[in-house]
Amino acid sequence: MGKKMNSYAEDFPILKQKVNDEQLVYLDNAATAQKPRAVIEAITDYYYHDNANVHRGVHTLAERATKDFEDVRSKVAHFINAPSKDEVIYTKGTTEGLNWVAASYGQTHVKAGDEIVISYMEHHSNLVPWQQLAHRTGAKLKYISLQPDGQLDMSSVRQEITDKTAIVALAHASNVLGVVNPLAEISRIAHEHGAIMVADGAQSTPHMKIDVQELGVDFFAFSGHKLMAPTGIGILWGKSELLDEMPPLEFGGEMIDWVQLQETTFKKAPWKFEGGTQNIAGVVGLGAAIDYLEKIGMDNVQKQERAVVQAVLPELQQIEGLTIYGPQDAQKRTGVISFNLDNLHPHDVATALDMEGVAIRAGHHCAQPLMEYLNVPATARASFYLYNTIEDGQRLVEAIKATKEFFKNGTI
Amino acid sequence: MGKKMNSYAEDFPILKQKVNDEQLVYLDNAATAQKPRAVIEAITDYYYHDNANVHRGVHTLAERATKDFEDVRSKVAHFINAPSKDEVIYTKGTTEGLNWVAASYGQTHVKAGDEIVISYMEHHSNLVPWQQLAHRTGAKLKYISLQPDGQLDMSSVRQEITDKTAIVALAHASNVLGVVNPLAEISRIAHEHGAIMVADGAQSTPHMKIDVQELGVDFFAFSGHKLMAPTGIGILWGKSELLDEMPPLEFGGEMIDWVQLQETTFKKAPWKFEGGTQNIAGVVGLGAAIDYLEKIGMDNVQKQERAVVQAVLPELQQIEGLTIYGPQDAQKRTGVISFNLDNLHPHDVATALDMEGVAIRAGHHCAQPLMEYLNVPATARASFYLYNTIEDGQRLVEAIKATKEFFKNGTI
Amino acid sequence: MALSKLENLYRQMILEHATHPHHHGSLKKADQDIELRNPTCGDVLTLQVELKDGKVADIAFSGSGCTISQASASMMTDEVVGKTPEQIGKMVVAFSEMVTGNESDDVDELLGDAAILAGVAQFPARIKCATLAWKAIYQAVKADDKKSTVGFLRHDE
Amino acid sequence: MALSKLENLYRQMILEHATHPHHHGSLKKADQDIELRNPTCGDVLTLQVELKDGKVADIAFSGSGCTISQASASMMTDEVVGKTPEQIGKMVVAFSEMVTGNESDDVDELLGDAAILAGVAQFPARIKCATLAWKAIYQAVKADDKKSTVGFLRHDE
Ligand SMILES: Cc1ncc(COP(=O)(O)O)c(C=O)c1O
Ligand SMILES: Cc1ncc(COP(=O)(O)O)c(C=O)c1O
Repeated sequence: MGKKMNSYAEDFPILKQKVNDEQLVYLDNAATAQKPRAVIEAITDYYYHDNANVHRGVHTLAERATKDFEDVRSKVAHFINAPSKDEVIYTKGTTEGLNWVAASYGQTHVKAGDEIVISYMEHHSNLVPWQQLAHRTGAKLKYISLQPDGQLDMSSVRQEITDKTAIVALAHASNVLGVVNPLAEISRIAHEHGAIMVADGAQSTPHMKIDVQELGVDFFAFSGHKLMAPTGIGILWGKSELLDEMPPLEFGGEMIDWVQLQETTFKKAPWKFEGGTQNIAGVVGLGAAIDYLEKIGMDNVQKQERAVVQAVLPELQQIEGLTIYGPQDAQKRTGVISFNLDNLHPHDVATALDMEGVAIRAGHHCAQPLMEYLNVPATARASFYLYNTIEDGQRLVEAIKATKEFFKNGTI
Repeated sequence: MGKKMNSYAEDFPILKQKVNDEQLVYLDNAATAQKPRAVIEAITDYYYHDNANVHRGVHTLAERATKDFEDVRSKVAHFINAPSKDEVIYTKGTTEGLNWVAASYGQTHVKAGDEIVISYMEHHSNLVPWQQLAHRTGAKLKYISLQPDGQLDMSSVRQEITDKTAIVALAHASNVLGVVNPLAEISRIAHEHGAIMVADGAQSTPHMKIDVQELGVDFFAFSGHKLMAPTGIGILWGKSELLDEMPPLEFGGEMIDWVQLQETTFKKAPWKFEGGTQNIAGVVGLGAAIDYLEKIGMDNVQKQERAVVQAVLPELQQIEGLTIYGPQDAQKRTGVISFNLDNLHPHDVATALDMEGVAIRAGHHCAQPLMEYLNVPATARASFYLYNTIEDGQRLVEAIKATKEFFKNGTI
Repeated sequence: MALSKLENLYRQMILEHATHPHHHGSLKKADQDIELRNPTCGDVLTLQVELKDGKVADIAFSGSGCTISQASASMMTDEVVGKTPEQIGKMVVAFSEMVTGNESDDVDELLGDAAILAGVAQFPARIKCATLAWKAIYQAVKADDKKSTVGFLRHDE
Repeated sequence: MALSKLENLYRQMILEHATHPHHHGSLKKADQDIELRNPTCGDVLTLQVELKDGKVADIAFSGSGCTISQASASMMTDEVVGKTPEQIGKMVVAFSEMVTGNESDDVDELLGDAAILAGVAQFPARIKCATLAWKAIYQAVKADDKKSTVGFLRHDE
């Protein structure tokens, strides 16, 4: 493997900058991804040439915008192997998608005494909506435990999912532990018990080939912004039988079929969920991001990231006093690596790394129950994407070593 | 007044194109506005230099993005003269903002027997949320009637708003009739009866100086995309006393204070309403749009549009067989002009105008009850914005005359 | 002037059908009664069909709509009388393909006068106007058909 | 190397306060007991205050947090003992201004050792860490104050 493994970084103008006088190494991809030139230009092209409101228009710009908008729906369906584009709903992001499932499907299908099963590794966006749904309906919220290396404990899966279970909701990939959960198997278990399976695809969709049919899930949500697409756009996919049963949540605009003074009928899915003017430029950008990723191939994206992790992980493991959370075997991980250094607070570590030009995140990563479970107040987290190289990983390792050195005279 | 009245069109690159071999005249601004170069460049600058997720980050990019994101909140507060930036909530658009008021404030404050008062001119986005809230709570939805010229009938206002009224929700400006409603006066009446006043500012905010305190309203919603800002971003402003009482609707991400396994506490407003990663680039673009408009001055924006309408309206009024809805006096109108030509269907008119390069809209404009009230299946609508000139109005007039001529041998 | 291009859409025969639609009104005795709307433009179409010996014996439509939707409805009613559901299915597919720009060689034969609506393909915003009546007849004669294979029938916009 | 800039933030005295914080622990008898969190980074701070004759007589803090938040808490507790709520109010404002880059001439006099945290102004992401303890003491001694005029106290982020 050559040193300059890839030239993808060339496609991301933001990476060519200095931060605190050092060349930027962006390793906060689990929070949000950078955008390739092709995505940014798709947005500007849209605003410079085609911008108009969709669906309602007879004129030429409106027709162009509508075509773009609906074509991307087909593109997304293909990207996640959805059986139909009519199952692809535009949202603001993963959080909105999961909340909609809880507020619409959940509110109309979950009753007192039912159980909702999630895990200790969930992001708040796949936890609080279910917790609040449980409060509202009188259902019980149960947690699947983790193995010591951070993987889901399958015996706990089998124990927590029972005939009382109405909904199982799990991250496809963790935003802290770097593990991928075996959703196909868990979907089968959920379905055996008559429960539906909701997947939080925020951390998996950007990094691996998604096939919602193979995963066997009933709902799958993800965010554009973590996938090199613009902010403010995401996707909720759901099986059409379930979408058909679900009441809409936001009323007005193109989601409407016919409005009378005291009664309204709604369109079918997906449109019935899309109230108001949508993030049209965001949709266009999402289409461009999918094009960019599919040209490379999601399998190659995954290979590229794995190669970097395989090079970096052993070096991190050799740093004395560095605790790495999740599996220690690079084969079992995504590009998300959470860690703590000595008894330094991760916030101090992140500031030190920022001084070295290395952008990582520190905190609870919107997973406070997981922090409690791991018994740490917070962790530092480096997360890699396609455009990161082994050299970037090297920079991380060096910066951590320098930080250790800087603080060696001790703090808390 | 010279012929080339303004050079604002120079700032909007999209306008420099041919459509069906004719120079484009974009008169579909009530649906969505075009973006000045400054807004598009603010978005690209953001993606090329600063893109990061907000609030959670320690590193430099995250800090820059967070600062941009929160600075725009202050900018918006100033733009609408809100007492505090903490009352400014980011939404997807007007529709989402109004739905949130209905689902959060409405759901917790309206009870069976209460009355919700709207008008016959409301956009579906300010109608269906209240209609559905009425269904859910057992409240009654009542309609304020209109005068023959399309203005709100103030005696009907006084009649419909009673001590049973919990919520009055009205458009500040109509998207069909081109009228501006006297919200300050109606707010007083609503408050006298103990009701709160919700304003749909989608069609007013882009075109006139907004002062939420002077209007005396309790909630005010608008969309960025009609205001030269990007799609997928809008604002809900509400009085802090009311926001404090309202439960959040979308759970996850930065809206959270502390999450435990079975309990969660939320941040204060506005953050408690902003679940998940927000449309950060959209917010940045909104800031740039406000800067652009404030540099010109909202009073000048209004003057400019009024001058065009004053020149165009009399010429339209002289076309035989052209029915113009709403006030016939240009002084009483915004730049929205709805019309029908002979017994031509507005869809046919819009197609004909599109062939002439003139982009207008045809249909029910998401106001089906208003169409019924006016007893028309649909209307054509031309709507002007800052960058439109008197020549653009001339092109509209000529195109309508040509259309009349083309179809003179009769259709339906 | 640019309006000359309009003649591709508003051919003389189309204007005539729109001004004096055929089969306009209602039936005394209908086996199928369907109301369809095009929410985008406020069009409403009511279609009534009488079936005899497995064929369309009589048909009537009413409602309001633009020139294209009225003319298309008028032409459609002319062409489907005496046809079986299977034949109509084929016609609907051919019409759908034609107005989305995929005209096959046998449209004249299959669609008769309605083939003149091929010009709609150049006006994408108007495709929905042209197809409303065909969508209605398709539903009227194949009301049990769940997932249609005809593209425009699945797109609710 | 770029870490040298870190010394602006992590001055020796700050590291010492963080490693060996003053007033760390709890009080037997407290008039005010406040728990504040910095949700962004998971910091928790518990502050106990004993008031006598309108002045802070004793104080203690506990919880977990980063170097900056621990050091700031330790320094704050040193400085407020013996002060009235009014004096503390002024100190909090001065501190808030200082760490957001508006250092006034009398910070040394007002804030004592805590003035060394002025370096935080160059690290905007860390301002919240530095202010947590000051936010807590402000609430502890002015708990009835609804709308604070101190900028960082109103921003919940
Ligand atoms: C008066 C009025 N209210 C509400 C809306 C809805 O705005 P949006 O689609 O941006 O949510 C519109 C725009 O279509 C409008 O004109
Ligand atoms: C696992 C996981 N789920 C959900 C989310 C929420 O995504 P968003 O903030 O885009 O709604 C995130 C990202 O923060 C995540 O990592």
